[in-house]
Amino acid sequence: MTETMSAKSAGASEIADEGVNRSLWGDVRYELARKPLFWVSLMLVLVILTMAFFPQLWASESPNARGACDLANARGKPTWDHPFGYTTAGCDMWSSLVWGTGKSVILAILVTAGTTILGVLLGTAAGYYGGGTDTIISRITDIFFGLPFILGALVFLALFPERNVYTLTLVFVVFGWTSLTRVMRGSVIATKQKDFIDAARALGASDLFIIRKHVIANSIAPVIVLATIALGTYISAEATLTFLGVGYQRPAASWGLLVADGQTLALAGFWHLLVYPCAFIVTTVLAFILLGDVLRDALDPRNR
Amino acid sequence: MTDILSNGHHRAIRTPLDALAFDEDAPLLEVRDLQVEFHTRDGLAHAVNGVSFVLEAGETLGILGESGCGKSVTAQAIMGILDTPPAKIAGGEVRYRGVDLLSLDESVRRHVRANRIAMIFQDALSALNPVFTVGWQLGEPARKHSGASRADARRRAVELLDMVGIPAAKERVSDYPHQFSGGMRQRVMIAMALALEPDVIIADEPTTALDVTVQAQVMDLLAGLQKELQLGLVLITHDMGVVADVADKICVMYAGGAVEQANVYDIYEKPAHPYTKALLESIPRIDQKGQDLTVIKGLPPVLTDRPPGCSFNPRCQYARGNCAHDEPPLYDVPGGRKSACHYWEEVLGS
Amino acid sequence: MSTEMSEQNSKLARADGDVVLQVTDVKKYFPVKKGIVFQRTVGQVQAVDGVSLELRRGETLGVVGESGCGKSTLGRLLMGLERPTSGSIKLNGREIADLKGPELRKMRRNIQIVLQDPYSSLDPRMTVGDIVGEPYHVHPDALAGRDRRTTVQELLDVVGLDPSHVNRYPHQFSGGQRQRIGIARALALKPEIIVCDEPVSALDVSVQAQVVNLFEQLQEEFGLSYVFIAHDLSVVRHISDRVLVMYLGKGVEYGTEAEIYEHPTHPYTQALLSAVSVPDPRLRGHRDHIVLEGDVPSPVDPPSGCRFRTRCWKAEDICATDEPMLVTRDGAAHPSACHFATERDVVHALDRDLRTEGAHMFGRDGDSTASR
Amino acid sequence: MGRYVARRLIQFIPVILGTLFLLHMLSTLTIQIVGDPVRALFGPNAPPQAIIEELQARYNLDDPCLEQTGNPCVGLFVDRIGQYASGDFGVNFRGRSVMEMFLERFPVTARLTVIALAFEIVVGITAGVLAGLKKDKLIDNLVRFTTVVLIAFPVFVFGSLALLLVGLKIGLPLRNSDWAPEWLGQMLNVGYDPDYPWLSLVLPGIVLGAFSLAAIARLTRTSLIENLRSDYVRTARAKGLGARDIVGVHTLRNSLIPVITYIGIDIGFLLGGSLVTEGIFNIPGVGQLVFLAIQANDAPVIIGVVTILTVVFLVSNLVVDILYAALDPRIRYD
Repeated sequence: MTETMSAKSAGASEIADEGVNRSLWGDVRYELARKPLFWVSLMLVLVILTMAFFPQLWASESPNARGACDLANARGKPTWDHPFGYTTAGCDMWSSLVWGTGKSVILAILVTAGTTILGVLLGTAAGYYGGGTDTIISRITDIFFGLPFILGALVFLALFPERNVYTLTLVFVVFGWTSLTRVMRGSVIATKQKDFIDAARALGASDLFIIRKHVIANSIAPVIVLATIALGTYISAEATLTFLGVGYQRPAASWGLLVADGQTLALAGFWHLLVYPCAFIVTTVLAFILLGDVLRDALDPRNR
Repeated sequence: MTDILSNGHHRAIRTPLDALAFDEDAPLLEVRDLQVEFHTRDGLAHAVNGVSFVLEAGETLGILGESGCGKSVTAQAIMGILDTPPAKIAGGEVRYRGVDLLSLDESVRRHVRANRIAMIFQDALSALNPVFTVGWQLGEPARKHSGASRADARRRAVELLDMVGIPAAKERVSDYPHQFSGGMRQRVMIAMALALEPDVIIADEPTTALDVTVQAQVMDLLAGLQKELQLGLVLITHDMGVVADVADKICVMYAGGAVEQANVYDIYEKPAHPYTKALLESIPRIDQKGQDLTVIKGLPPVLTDRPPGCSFNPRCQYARGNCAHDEPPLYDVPGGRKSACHYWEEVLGS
Repeated sequence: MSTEMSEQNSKLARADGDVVLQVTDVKKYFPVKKGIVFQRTVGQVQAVDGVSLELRRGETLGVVGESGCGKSTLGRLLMGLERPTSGSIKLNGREIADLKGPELRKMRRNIQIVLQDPYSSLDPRMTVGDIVGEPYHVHPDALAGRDRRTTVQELLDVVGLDPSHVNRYPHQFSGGQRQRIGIARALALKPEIIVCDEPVSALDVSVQAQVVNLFEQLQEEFGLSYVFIAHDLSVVRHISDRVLVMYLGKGVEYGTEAEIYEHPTHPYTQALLSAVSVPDPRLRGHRDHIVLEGDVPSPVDPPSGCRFRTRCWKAEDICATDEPMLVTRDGAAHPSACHFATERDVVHALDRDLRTEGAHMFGRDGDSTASR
Repeated sequence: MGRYVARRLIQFIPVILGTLFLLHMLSTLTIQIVGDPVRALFGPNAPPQAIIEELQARYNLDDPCLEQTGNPCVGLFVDRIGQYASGDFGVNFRGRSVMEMFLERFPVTARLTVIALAFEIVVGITAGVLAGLKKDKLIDNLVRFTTVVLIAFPVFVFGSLALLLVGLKIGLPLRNSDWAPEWLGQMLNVGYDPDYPWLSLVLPGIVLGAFSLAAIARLTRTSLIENLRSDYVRTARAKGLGARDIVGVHTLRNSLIPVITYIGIDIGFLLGGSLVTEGIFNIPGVGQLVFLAIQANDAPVIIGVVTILTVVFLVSNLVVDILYAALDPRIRYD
């Protein structure tokens, strides 16, 4: 369809593609809309986001409310009224999980926002300006990359006496910015070699103009894909660190803590204490990874 | 050089080829009404739509056309290396010494490749495997098809490099493709095609990626080897100059079909198809100045949406009413030529 | 023959126009850096090494050479995309090599560029209207905002595109049409000079002529001057009034189109021209045929003296020690950088009264293969 | 090749120093901000000042620069590098050498990592190749689905479920039965058994390697598909090679190049994951040492072990890089 345009003086026959006037993002939207997997993962993500920001929509009673939990119900197995059973603290498992969503998801969103901003800024600077700027940023990236995420995060979180969403975000961003920076840098270098950058420079456009109008828009796609997937992996990392004892602290109701509680008791037959929190974590991570995957397929120009 | 090529022990090994009844009196290569289709998102594309030609030993056939006209697909269909799917050979015959290759089983057909028909690709850098040495890749056909030992295969590789004029072949045989210059890499490609002494070479834009002076070196080498070894050469290109220099006969392709076939002198002197004529008038010549370039208006059609009738009719200055619905057959033109134009007489006479 | 003469006369008349672009001994060296931890400069790629040229109003200057000869770097220098290592580039008498900031931007309104690759030279995320209108964003003083849309549509019409397609995206156009969009963008600021870097080499044969003709038509209409950089010698001959041949960063021969093509004196020019095939099989074996040996040497460590001597069949001892300057020597009408510059016709058939029956001979009897 | 290795070795020095400095600087900064871990250890019932000072001296925490927030404490770092070079990575709160404890437990962790690596490489590459060869067929969809799901499982979730469902529900009956061979039961053990130093680590090894297995399978698949489309594969077909040579010789080696790079990064992931796996399966390895130190608030052990693991990670990355060059001549002749 792309080759069938008409040109007045070139005299090509007018072929019926009138009305088909899509931008590249329009193409992506069209590609996505045809994929059932996109709709499934998008729905899941939307459900998870509403749970994170408006838990009362999904479970009317917060487990933190007065009298919401009763130790008499501790570890209570699923019943018809409470199909998810009760936690070790005697709270309803369903509402604990729903109200715990925010803890994980908001952290992951903050971390993703932070790493994406840092990654886009540093990656663009390194890739566009090259030379000394690139050497400095790339060497610093290498050094941060030398410290494996979980190990690095562990050291600092272990030293923090109080761990909340802010300290966790800070540590995650410190150890998480490198991969997005590397991807952005590579993408910017590829974009920079395109002739339209030279064309804009030849017009006399300033670096800032070129970066704003051309470079970022044409380099951001792989970063968006990676950031979506990273959002899922940050949820997983938070749960892991909490499980290890360096993430959220009790009495916060976070998924990682629920799994840690359930892990030993599941062996004693209280399987619901382990399986439900695990299911929540896995579904959430899966939703973001699937969405990222579908986006990658749609954004990849090789698939056109 | 002939010495190297006549040490026939490579062919002593029994291959599935020995079971085929090659008729040495039949044409070396004969393509009849070849049809190739591609299934694409936008529908069925007739990439090759009834191409026929005959090639004899020692002859050079130039297939001339613009990008997307189906010339490369034709070559790959003859070689049997099209990706199927999405491609599908929908009809026709490809006969090598009388044997229809399209009817052969893949396990047999693969022995025809390299042993009898070999191919040279345009971009030698990507056509050579980056992680193996040039010697290893050159020796591979001998090892796999003739059971040569590693040492023999390497010796053979050195001979081949020597033959295509690569200096210090003994040392360079253990270099990797990226260590060669563009022209040298194309020589390696040619050496690889000659490895098993084929009778037919299909060269797909062999010099397009090269600089002019290197282009001349490589074309000289190819033409020299072709003459010396009496190969049948199919030269696929968009460059009308290159074909004029080396081809004996020419097949012009447009939108998947062969629109004109003739002897090289006739076709340049008096084209019998409006497309050929327009092409010749649209390119500037180095030995002339001041000629006006004829513009072929518009664009070649999209293969999934070819105009009815003659596919050139929307761009043709000779087009009449019937061109838009009657698809022209390949008319016989005096002098053993063919033209797919209803008004070939008029074109020829103008 | 007589038409040739009158052709030449008309060219000379045109060539009398004032000089709009004057390049003197311009050099561009790129450092070669090596190092494990800290990079240090170990050598220099002498991409452009002392090139001089003149472009007159309304004239087309062709720059030819093979890949790596520095012609594209020269184009980038003219555009101010690279800063010259040394030398001078004067636009209408003003030195542009040391312009900065607003002055440099102002200068750019006079000199624009058309790039080779029709696919990567247009931002795929912008509409055609935005692309062609971008110059006015960069130079807001060039045109009032309310006039922009109509001006953009006029520009599209000028280059032969349907003005109603302003809201389409580049990927909806063919290669030739995209090149027209690039030309419209270059025209937007009404420049005097357009530097064309391989503008038709990515196009199909049948589309190439459309674009070449458009260039010629625009030149006539707007009095443009072109620097036309290309490796296709036939196209350069067709469009150029004057030609510079480059080899390994140096200009080796410089003259009018007729001087270069009909009377080449530098061995490299001769080899280059003889390597170009002519679409006429009757000339087969009847043209002078020079085949060079070996490859182009590395621009990091070019040969001493004459850079072409390692592949030249005429080379003598002096070529290794004395660098031949690009000057007009005795017995020649135009500058050539060869100690032994002599004329040799390589584009035409050797025997002028070519007989048709002779054309059927196979092979190339006229070979005079170069040897060292 | 020799020059490439030498260059890589020299490049290694600033990276390892930089990473260690980063570790040092961030931990110093944290101590400067939140107070030193000795005080934190005792909580509200602080012992006499003299004891605290003695402890601080023992853990190198008495440097005055630790009081000045923002001071990078370069002097302290130089001292530490000297200690690291002589194999001294500090002592725990009971005075045992961290290096000693590390070496004692390292063989177990090394075995666990080797099992995980072997599992992920063999199964991952096989699955990736099968999927890549049969693109869009049943097997491909199966591999793609399984791997996405595997990636979504955090190690501790997968470990906890494996422990419950496999180790307990399947493994225990097997170990208690008369008919099942001993090795089968041990392979599905819930914990580490020193009598079966390899077998009893199989289940935790699989858990540890599962995530990377999925990543390797996907990477192999993508790069195989890409290589199968490349021009040199077309050349190989034009040479009349059979499918086995085309895939086995011409594409596999090229496709493994990105996989090798991934394995380098993956070692860091495995070391982090071993903390979780060893904690869940109660394996007396380095990970468990950290796991226990976290619970005991023993900061010097955490810092010491993580430092050693970082060095291990960087060294294995170096080895992977050299391996990479062996596979790809374009790199080594750069």
